[in-house]
Parts: sequence; C-alpha cells; structure tokens
Amino acid sequence: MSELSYRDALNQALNEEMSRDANVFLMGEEVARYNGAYKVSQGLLDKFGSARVVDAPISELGFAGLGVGAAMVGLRPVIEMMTWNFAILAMDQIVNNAAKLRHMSGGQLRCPIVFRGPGGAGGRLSSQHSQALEAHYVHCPGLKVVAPATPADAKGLLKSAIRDDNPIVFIEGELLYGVKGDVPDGEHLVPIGKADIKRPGDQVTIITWSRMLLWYVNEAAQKLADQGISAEVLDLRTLRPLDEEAILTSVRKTNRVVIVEEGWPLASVGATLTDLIQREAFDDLDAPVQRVTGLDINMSYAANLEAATQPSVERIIAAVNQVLYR
Amino acid sequence: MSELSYRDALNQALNEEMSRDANVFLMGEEVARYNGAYKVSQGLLDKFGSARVVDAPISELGFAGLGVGAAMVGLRPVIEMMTWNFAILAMDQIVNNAAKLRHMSGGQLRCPIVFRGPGGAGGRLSSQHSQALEAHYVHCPGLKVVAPATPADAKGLLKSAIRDDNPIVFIEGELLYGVKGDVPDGEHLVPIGKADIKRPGDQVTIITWSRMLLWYVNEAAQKLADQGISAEVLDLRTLRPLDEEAILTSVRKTNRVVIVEEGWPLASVGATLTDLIQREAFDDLDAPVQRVTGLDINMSYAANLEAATQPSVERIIAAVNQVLYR
Amino acid sequence: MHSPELLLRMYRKMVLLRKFEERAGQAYGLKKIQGFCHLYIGQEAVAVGTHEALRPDDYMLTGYRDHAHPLARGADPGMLMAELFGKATGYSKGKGGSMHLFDIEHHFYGGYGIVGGQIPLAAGMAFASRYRNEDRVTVCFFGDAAANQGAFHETLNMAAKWKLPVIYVCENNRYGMGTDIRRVSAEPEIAKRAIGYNMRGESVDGMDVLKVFELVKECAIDCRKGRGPVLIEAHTYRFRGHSMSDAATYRSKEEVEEERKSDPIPKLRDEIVLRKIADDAKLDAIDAEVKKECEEAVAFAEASFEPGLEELQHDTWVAPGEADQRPRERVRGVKVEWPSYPSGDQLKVSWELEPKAGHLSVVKEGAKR
Amino acid sequence: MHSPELLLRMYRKMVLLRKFEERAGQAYGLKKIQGFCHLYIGQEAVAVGTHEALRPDDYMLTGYRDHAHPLARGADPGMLMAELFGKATGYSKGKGGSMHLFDIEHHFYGGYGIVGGQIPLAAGMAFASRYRNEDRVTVCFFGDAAANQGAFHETLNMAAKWKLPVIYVCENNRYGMGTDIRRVSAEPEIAKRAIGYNMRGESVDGMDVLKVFELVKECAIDCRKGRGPVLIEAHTYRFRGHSMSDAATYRSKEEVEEERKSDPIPKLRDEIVLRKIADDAKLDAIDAEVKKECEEAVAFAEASFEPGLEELQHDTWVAPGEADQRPRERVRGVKVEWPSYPSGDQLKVSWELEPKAGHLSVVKEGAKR
Ligand SMILES: Cc1ncc(C[n+]2csc(CCOP(=O)(O)OP(=O)(O)O)c2C)c(N)n1
Ligand SMILES: Cc1ncc(C[n+]2csc(CCOP(=O)(O)OP(=O)(O)O)c2C)c(N)n1
Ligand SMILES: [Mg+2]
Ligand SMILES: [Mg+2]
Repeated sequence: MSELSYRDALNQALNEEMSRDANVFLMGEEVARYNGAYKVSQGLLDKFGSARVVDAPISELGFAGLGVGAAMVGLRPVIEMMTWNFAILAMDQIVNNAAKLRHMSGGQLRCPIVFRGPGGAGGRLSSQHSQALEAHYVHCPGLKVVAPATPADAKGLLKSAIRDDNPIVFIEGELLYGVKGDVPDGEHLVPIGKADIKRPGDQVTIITWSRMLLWYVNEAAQKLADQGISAEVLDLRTLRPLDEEAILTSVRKTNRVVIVEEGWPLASVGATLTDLIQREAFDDLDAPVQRVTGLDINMSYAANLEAATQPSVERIIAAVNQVLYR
Repeated sequence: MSELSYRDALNQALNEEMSRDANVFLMGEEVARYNGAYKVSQGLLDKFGSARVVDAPISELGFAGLGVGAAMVGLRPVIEMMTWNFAILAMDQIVNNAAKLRHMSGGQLRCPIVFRGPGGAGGRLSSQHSQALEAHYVHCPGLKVVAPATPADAKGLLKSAIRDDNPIVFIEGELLYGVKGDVPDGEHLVPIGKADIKRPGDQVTIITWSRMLLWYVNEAAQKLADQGISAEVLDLRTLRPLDEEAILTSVRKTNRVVIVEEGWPLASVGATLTDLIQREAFDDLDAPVQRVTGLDINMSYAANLEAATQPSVERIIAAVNQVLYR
Repeated sequence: MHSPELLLRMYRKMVLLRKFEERAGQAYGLKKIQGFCHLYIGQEAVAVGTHEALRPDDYMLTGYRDHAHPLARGADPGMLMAELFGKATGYSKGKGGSMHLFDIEHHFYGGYGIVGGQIPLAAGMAFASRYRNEDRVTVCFFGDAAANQGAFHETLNMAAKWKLPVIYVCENNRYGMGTDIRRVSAEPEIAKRAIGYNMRGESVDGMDVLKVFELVKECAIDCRKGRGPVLIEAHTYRFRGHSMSDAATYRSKEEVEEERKSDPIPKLRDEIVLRKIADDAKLDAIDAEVKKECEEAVAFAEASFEPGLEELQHDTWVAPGEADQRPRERVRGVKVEWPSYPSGDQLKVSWELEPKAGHLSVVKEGAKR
Repeated sequence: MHSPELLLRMYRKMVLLRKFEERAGQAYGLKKIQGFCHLYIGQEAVAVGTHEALRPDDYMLTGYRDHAHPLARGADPGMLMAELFGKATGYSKGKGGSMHLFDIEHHFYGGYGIVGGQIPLAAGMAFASRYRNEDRVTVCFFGDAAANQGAFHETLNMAAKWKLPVIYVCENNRYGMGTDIRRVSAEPEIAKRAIGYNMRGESVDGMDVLKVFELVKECAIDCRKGRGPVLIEAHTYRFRGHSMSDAATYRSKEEVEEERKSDPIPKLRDEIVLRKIADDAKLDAIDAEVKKECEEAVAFAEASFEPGLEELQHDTWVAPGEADQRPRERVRGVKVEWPSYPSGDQLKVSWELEPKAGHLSVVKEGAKR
C-alpha cells in the first residue's frame, strides 16, 4: 500500500499493464514527450519507447479509429482523449465502430480498447471544456463505461479495463488528478461492473460516482452524520453495466435515495438510476428519488456562476432532507 | 386540409418557409439534384435555385458547422443529415458550437438553425444504420429536440422549428416518410414544447413519440380498448423542452404509466420521464412506471432479430397489464 | 508477362463477382434480400487486381459496397449469400447483412456503413503489423465521395507521418450516390491529395485488371519495405445504381453505355483469347461453372434458417474466456486457420516510431497545461 | 509605400496587444484570471497586419488564443480584461472567459475552444455574405496543429468548391501545445495542403506586419471578386508557453532566444524610426499611453462585480422577442452600431452556386436510396 495521487495511480496502472503485456500501447495528444497534458503518462515514453507511447496529431476521430483497427488485430490500445469534450469528434469511431464490431462481425472480432481521459469540469474552463458526458456512452450498448473516484479504484479499474476484451470508455475526473489516497501495490484489480459502498449507513442511500464523491458527497454525509442522519454512500464506479444488485440492496435497506451527478439532468445516468430503482424497488421507496445534478445549462467561466452550476454540499443535504421529509 | 404523406408534409413546410423567408436555405447530401435521399426536398432546387438548395459533399462535420456559421450572421439554415446515424460525425458542431454560442457570447449571438433528418430503424439496415439517438441531444442544454409522429405534426413543427431562433434537432422517422394523414393547408404551426393527447383515456397513460405511436402504440391502445382498458396516449412531439405539465396532468389522472421508446433504455429519454414522474407525481402513482424500449443491444439485419429488438404491441400490452396489476 | 494461371484465375474471379451480384440483385427483387444492397458490378477489376497482387494474409477492408472483396479473397459464396439473406449460416449469423461482411479467416475485415469510417481502422491494422514487425500490408478501399470525409485527412496524415504499411485504394466510380464527384470535390483528382501528406499518390485505370494488379504489386513491395503508405486512385465506374433502390436517373443512358464499353471482364477475356491461353469454349465453361456456383450459393442461402432468437444475447460483449466465432467451422464444420497473435511475453517491440533525439526534454513537474 | 498613419497605427496596436497580455499574464499569476489562458505574445504581427488589411465590417474569428484579435479590431480593453476576470462587465458577462471572447459590434465572432471548430463556422459566415451578395470577406485564424483536424479538410474543400470569400490564416507558431508540428504533420508546409482543394495557398513571414498586411490585402481583393478562398500560412512563433500553465520545456532556451530576435514590434519600430515617421520619444510616448490604457483595463476589471446569479437563467435559449446583448451598450451605456440583416422579403438571392446545366435530370418517383 502506498499513498499515491489519482494521477500516479493511473500512471502505475499503465506502467504495470504495459510491462505485463507488450501488446498494450498508449496513444494520444501530448502523451509521450510532454508526459501527458495532465502528466498521467509521466515517464512512459522513456521506459517503453516511441512505438508504445505515441504522440498523435490533433485528430481525435483519426486516432480513435486507428486504435480500434489495432484492437481488431490483436493489440490492446489505450487511447488517451485529452478530455472527453474533444472526444465528441471521435464518437463515431467509438459508437459506430468499436461498440458494434463484435456484433456486426457475428462474433468474429473483438475490440479490446480503452478510451480514457478526463471528464467533467476542470475549473474555470467555461462551457466547451466542462462537460460530464458519460451519459452519451452509457446510452450505447457494446461499450462499458467506468468512472473511478479514488486513486485505488482508478488503478484497479484501469488495470481491469486494459485486460477486458471489450471497448471501454474510461472517464477520469479532471479535478481528481491531484487527489491522494492509499493504493495497493502491484496486482490490484477492481472488477468492472461492481459498485462500492464508500460509507455504510441505513437511513438514506446517496448514489454517486467520480468527483462528486470526494467533492461533495463525503462532506454532505459527514455533516448529516453530525446531525444524526446515517447516509450510505454508494460509489457506482462502473456506469455500464450497472451493478443493479448493489444499488437495489442498498435501496431496500434505506428506502430513500438521493443521486448525485455532475452532468446535466436529462437523458442522463441519474435518470436511469431513478428509473431502475422506482421499477425494481417501488414498494421499498418511502419517498421519491431525488437528484442533485449539474444545472440544465451550459457552464460559465465566472467563478460564482461556475460554482452555482454544479452540485453542492448544501443541495445534497437539502435533497436528503427532502427524502427524509425533514 | 389535404391528405399528405409525412414526406410531403415536410416538403410543404420547407416549401412554405423558404417562400416566406429568403434567409432560409437547405443544405445536405443529395438534397438538391437528387431531391433528397428520402425525397423530402423534392422540387425545391427547381423552385429556389442552387444557392438555397445545396448539395453538400459527404462532410457532415463540415457542413453542419457551415450551417452554424451562416446562422450566426443572420441566415436560417436547414441542414439535412441523411440520417442521424451519420450526424454523430457532426455532433461536435451541434453540441459544442450551436448549443453553446448564445451562452459563450453572453447573449450577443443567436443560432437559428434546424438540423433535420431521419432517425430510428429504417428496415433491415443493421446496427450502424438503425439508431434512435435522440437521447444524445436531449441530454444537452442549448438545443431543442423535436420528433413528430404524424404528417400534420411534421409540417407544423418543422415550420415552427425554422422560425425558432434556437438550434433545433429535428428527428424524423425513417420509416414514417410514406405514412399518410390529414395536414392543414398553409399557416399550420405546432408549438415547440407542447405534447399532444393522441387518444384520451383514464386508466393508464402511454407516453411515446415518433414512429412508436403509429407502429405499435395506437394498435396496442385499440386492443386494450377492445379489452375494456382505457389508455391515454400522450405523444410528446418535443423531447426538449419537455411538456411537464401535459405529462403530469395525464399521470395524475390515470395513476399508471407506460413509456414506449424506440431507442436504447439507459440514459435515455424514457428514463428521464420516469425520473420526472416518480418525483413530481410519486403519490399519484399506483404502480411503478414501466418502459418498453428497444433492447439494450445493437440492431441486427436478420428479419426476426430486427423485429425482436424493437418494441412491439405485445410488449406494450404486457407492460400495461403490469401497471394495472392484471 | 503474366502467367496463364493468373489470367485465368482473375477471369474466373471477376466472373464470380459479377454473377454473384447479378444473383443478389435478383434476390433483392424477390425481397429475399432487404435493406440497402450496393452492387459492385463494373468495378470488379479493382478488387480482383488488388487481391491478386497481395499475399493472402494481407489485411483488407472496405465500405458497404463489400460483396466483391471477400469473394475475391476466397470467401464461401453460399455463406456470403446467406448473410445477405439474413440467415444463421451467414458469415455474421445474419446480424450484419449486405453492408457488413466479415471473413476474418481470409483476412477480410469488413464491411462498414459509415462513409469513410473504415479509413482510420486500416491505419490501425497497419500500425499493428508494423508494431509486431510483420511485413504485412493492409489495403483499404473507399469511394470517391469518402475522400471528402475528415477521417480521410486525419488518417492519411498519420499513416504518412508514421510510414504505416497501408495502401489506400480510392475506387473513383465518379459518383457518390447521385452526385458527380466533380460537383462536390474542389480537386476531383483525388490522388493529388497525397501531396498534402507528403505521400505517394498514384492513378490507375480501374477497368483494367492487369494495370491494377501491376500497380498494387509494386506499391505493396514499397509498403512492405517501410517506405510508407500509398494513395491509389482507381478510375472505375459502377454500371448499376448506387444501391438497389436507386434508379440512377442522374446520369444519362449514353454515359452508362459508353462506360460499359470498358467492362473489365470482356477486356480480360479478349486478352486471354488473344494470347491463346484459353479459347471461348473453355471460358464459357468457366462461366457456366461459376454460374452454377452462384446458383448453389442462392440455394444454400434459401435453404438456411434464420438465426435463433437466443442470438439476441450474443455478440454485444465478449464474455471472459469466450472464443471468437469461426464462421466456416460453425457452418461447414471444417477446421480453419484463424489469426493468432503473439502474447505479451512473446512480443518484442523493436519499432522506433520516432527517432530518439530530443525526447529527453521531459517536463518534470506535474504541471497542468 | 505605407502611410505613416498606418505604420503608427500598427505599432500602437501591436504594443497594445503585447502589453494587454503581459498584464493578463500578471493577473493570472495573481489568480485574478483562472482556467486556461493562452497568450499571443510574439504573434502580434499576424493579427494586426491582417486586421489592417481588412474592412472593419469584414468578419473575423479564431480559436482560444483570442485576446489579440478583438483588440486589433478595436474592442474595449477594459471589457476584454473584465471577461478574462470573469466579471459582469466582460463582453460575455463573464460567461465565456479567456477562450471565448466575442465582440460582434466589431465583427469579431469568437473565441472557440475546440481545436479547428471555428473553421467550418467561417465558411458558413462567408457563405452568408455570398448569399446576400455582400462583398464582405471572412478571415479565420487557426493554429498549425489545427490543420490536422478533419474539419480543416472538409471545410476547405467546400470553401474552394463554392468559391466562398474566406481567408484561412494558419498561424504556424511551430508548436501545438508541446508538439513540434514537424512531428505530427507529414507535410509540415501547411500552405501546400491547398493543392488538395485546388485552392490558392500562400506562405508569409508572420513576424513582419507589413508583409502580412500586403498579402492579406491582396488576397482580400481576390476574395471579394469571387475568386474563391485562400489559405495563408503565416510563419510565426509564440514567445510564451502554450498556456499560462505550460513551462514550455519542450523547446530550448536558445531556440526561444533566436526567435525573439524576430520580435515583430522592435522590427516595426526600427522601420518607423528609419523612415523618420516618429522618433524614439514619440514611440515611447505611445508605449506609455498604451501601458496606461492597459492599467486602466485591469483596474476596470478589478473594480467590476461578478455576474449576478440570475444570469444562470439567461443565454441558454433565446426567448421569443428577446434582443441580442450589445456589450458596450450594456456596460458603457453608449449607443453602438449592431449588425442587421435583410428580412426575408428584402433579400433577393441571385447567387447561382452551381451552373444550371443538367440539373433538370430529376428523379421523379419517391424512390428511397
Ligand atoms: C457518414 C455517412 N454519410 C452519408 C452516408 C450515406 N451514403 C452511403 S453511401 C454514400 C455515397 C458514397 O459514395 P462513394 O464514397 O463515392 O462510394 P460509392 O458508393 O460510389 O462506392 C452516401 C452519401 C453514410 N453511409 N455515411
Ligand atoms: C479537439 C481538441 N483537441 C485537443 C484540444 C486541446 N488543445 C488545446 S490547444 C491545443 C494545441 C493547438 O495547437 P495549434 O493549433 O498549433 O494552435 P496554437 O495553440 O499553437 O495557437 C490542443 C491540443 C482541444 N482544445 N480541442
Ligand atoms: Mg463513388
Ligand atoms: Mg501552434
């Protein structure tokens, strides 16, 4: 166990998996000589050389597709998207090719590829650079979508993602890179598709993932505890496939749910959770599921507008009070 | 009132709006000399000339963005996407530019543009050509999303969309073009943001939009009526902004809801509806909201697999029975 | 001088492509095949000339106009036809249909419906070959209209910069759907676009199978030697509409008649007769054999079942330990060679994609951009 | 010979751009400005030379490195600085920040954060000018690395095919973030890519404001005459890192020192002195004036308030009847000219984008493709 930043945990996962399997390579903008726009790939070029750590031109569609092609014939590409905002340009290759290859070929091909990079707000970056777009990928069958919140999960899930034989959308928290935490050394694999109770509780379930956990949910849960309210915090970690069992088990225990999501509210992951919960645990619910999401508007640069556009500890506590009819 | 096909109703809307306002132009692949891949633009080149009906190269990202630029300086472009499957390539221009321009410019600019074309299955076209992708756009603030089911609504909504000062994603039903119905002549405007009760009823609300209405929901409602079950059919018509009032009014009347959606189930429009309904009408619900969606898999070419992947009359009736505890 | 065997093989293949598609067209008329169905009739010299110039284990892929290429590679015509019919005995168990043919056994990698979407994939396959230090070449076909896609530009730049062993063959059949390429391409000579990537660009008469063969052969040698990718523009023509539902009224009868004079099949036949490699009787016999083969293909497709509904549960994801489907094993019960790749331990990556110089100027701090 | 007024105006503007950004850099250090902030220092000759070669009502837009261009056009420095500070008195009420400056009054149309994303927009603006039969030109700036985006390719093809009045100025500062353009562009001479679109391509010393001025002026004449678009590659260099958080260790001190010798501001200053248009004292006075102006801009930004939270409710959609925001009216209370467009009745579209010939070969049936 070592204390590592989220960034270094990801770096360690890449380092270990690239050492373990020469078929793994990393490609993206600034990943090699610059060591990554967010330094996630620090040192990898020096260690693995220029064929395995490749600086790509600013051609998201092109190099995403190049990765898919390489995966079709046995390599295991890790494609870094400098941020998921830019990956909208590459979405055709992710959704129309990677997610459909096995199906279109009737099972002849597999596409073991990881598309990874930061998502969500980065801090005063305005609308084009501050989107939490996981819903777009969660919508599409054929993909798995992963969004770790802690350094340990970041490492363990990235290692599992690289070993998975399916195309994986791996969304890191742009503001999480500097966050530190204990990370198991070496072979630490977190299974894809398993949620994690980050804090047990029995009066209300707060479901969340990625940065929301550390930024707001943990603090809200602590404040609630101080007020005598026991909140269970469920970190989904994987957004597709959903760990329905973990979700429903918690809901059946607490009977009250608040979902906290950085992204926009409509056609989103949180909406899917409500849908699942109200259908599968209708009689267990003592109050409607409440959600705290990014506001349904584009992100502003101004500090106060940016803050107000995002979830907050106060909004989470208010939602919990609502489901508790306090 | 004339009987027109959905295709001709759209054609009439384009024709009328282009006659009314010389700032309106149509651009897309095969829209001019070929009169449209689906013949929606039949005759428009002859009438309006080659600057107002423009055949574009296969450059979705490029001509979507060209449309946005033209809209920024006063024109009113209608950009035809041959299908929304291909528009994934153009999504950056729609989501990162069109949807954000007014916001980024602090209200200096407006972007009156309509992106339109067919969505959903087209009939034996396999996975890359059979996607109902409205959820991707409904997720994004700054856009309005419209999906008419009938020829009259197609005409009335397209005319409203062209006159709207905001970017609009207008999703036609690829299999609806040949469907006929009564269409008011001339100035027929259907307001954006208003749902429509296509069949009144009081025991269950079936919420749907686009092709699902005519293909499955109407028939299911009739069969249910034959069995003595009175279903109210609510056609959303606009998916963003949602007509929350119409939805909740119907739900509060019937207390039971089934949502029928062509697209995939996760992070989708239907999930958003469940979320809204369970929160705003929790105490009015006598049963969990049930959904009938396309299966959570990629579409196959084989006739039997294709049919089984889509919603069906049987699945809708089963869902209604479920909410009625029959 | 090309060997008699080669000429006869090419002739046979071109006739096979032609007849297979004629039968497919008929089946479409009978609604046995549905959806979009894009015939390649007229363009056969490009697929056949290219295939014959390659090694069987070179990678190949194309767009939705994809019946000809796997046939040229040696795919089972019955199973291809079954795929077009949406039957379980098809290469993709009926899941892909006409636009998404895949025959991995014969190194044919699809079959893509998004115009230009296969172009980046091909660069990735070539990247993998180079990465594994194989001397394999990837050949990627696409249309004249696809050259206006951003994917074309982004990929050719990378392929050229990294000297990937990939040959891009633009099948310029002069139309993208109903649109004359000159109406939508500011520079209609697509080979010229290679200049923008400092890459080799070539033009060839795509109605002449031998010219295609010669050029591709020569380019493949270059490519294998690591001299980088090539963009080949093959001038060809489709005799039929864009797809089965296109009446092709955007071009004149005269134009089509004129182009039919360059039909690549009679041209090669004449050459064979002229060179006394075979006489008409022998060639007619080949025609008849191929015709029979295609009839059998249709009969096979016709007699096959639709996929079972349990197929809905397969092929969205690969389950742990799940093997890949080998269509001819599944359908014909024959053992087939299947691509295998070196494990992580076996593989030694010796490629230096970039010269080392300068790469030690590393940013040390964790600074964000 | 260029007039003294022109040279002095250019000098003043270049100094303004430089000092404004130096102050912005300082404010960033003090965390008054946050997020990404990309300085243009070193490249001033490109924006200023281009602006001076244009009419004030020509359209202009660029990427995220966008402080200089609106300043060159005449935007209010205080309001620009306020936008960088995230204040209500900024051009976008603080919603856009450094990367998204817009000054529509001065025909500066942004300010885009997706690399290459502005390239298609510019073609659309030029399309609109042509459509309305105005002789207006649109100028679109982008970086060397942006030329590897698909949007570049798709758009240049359309612009060239339709002869749109747009000038694309590639500001080749040799790096895209930390990457030397030669490492990611197979053909590093970006002007050469014009060949692929049968379009005029030009190269210019972007450190020489007069050369930029001359070339753009000449191209604009061509463009206005309907001779189609131009791709200009302006060779320049940024003296600072990619953004405020980039230490730029990927290039050597020596390289930067060498390039600083071509600083466009002393170069023009020398020319002015040499031509005896002004002496050092006069130029120093200009410098001092500009310095004061920039200090005032900072003070204005500093003294301004954050936007009110009610702003969350605005600018997602345009409400019916809602007018556009006119920043200088809102902030400075002055009446400004604002673009207005002909109504649908007033507008007569006379442009024939394509010759009529052949366009009557119309498909009559409702056949699907
Ligand atoms: C991205 C995308 N846009 C549009 C289409 C619809 N479409 C299918 S084929 C085609 C024409 C392509 O022409 P070309 O590249 O010349 O190939 P050809 O069909 O002539 O072989 C079009 C527009 C599509 N499938 N994908
Ligand atoms: C589509 C996209 N990809 C990546 C980025 C991140 N990014 C911002 S600027 C930049 C470099 C652009 O370089 P260039 O085009 O040369 O312009 P310069 O910054 O040198 O002015 C990159 C990679 C982005 N903003 N958008
Ligand atoms: Mg073609
Ligand atoms: Mg640059």
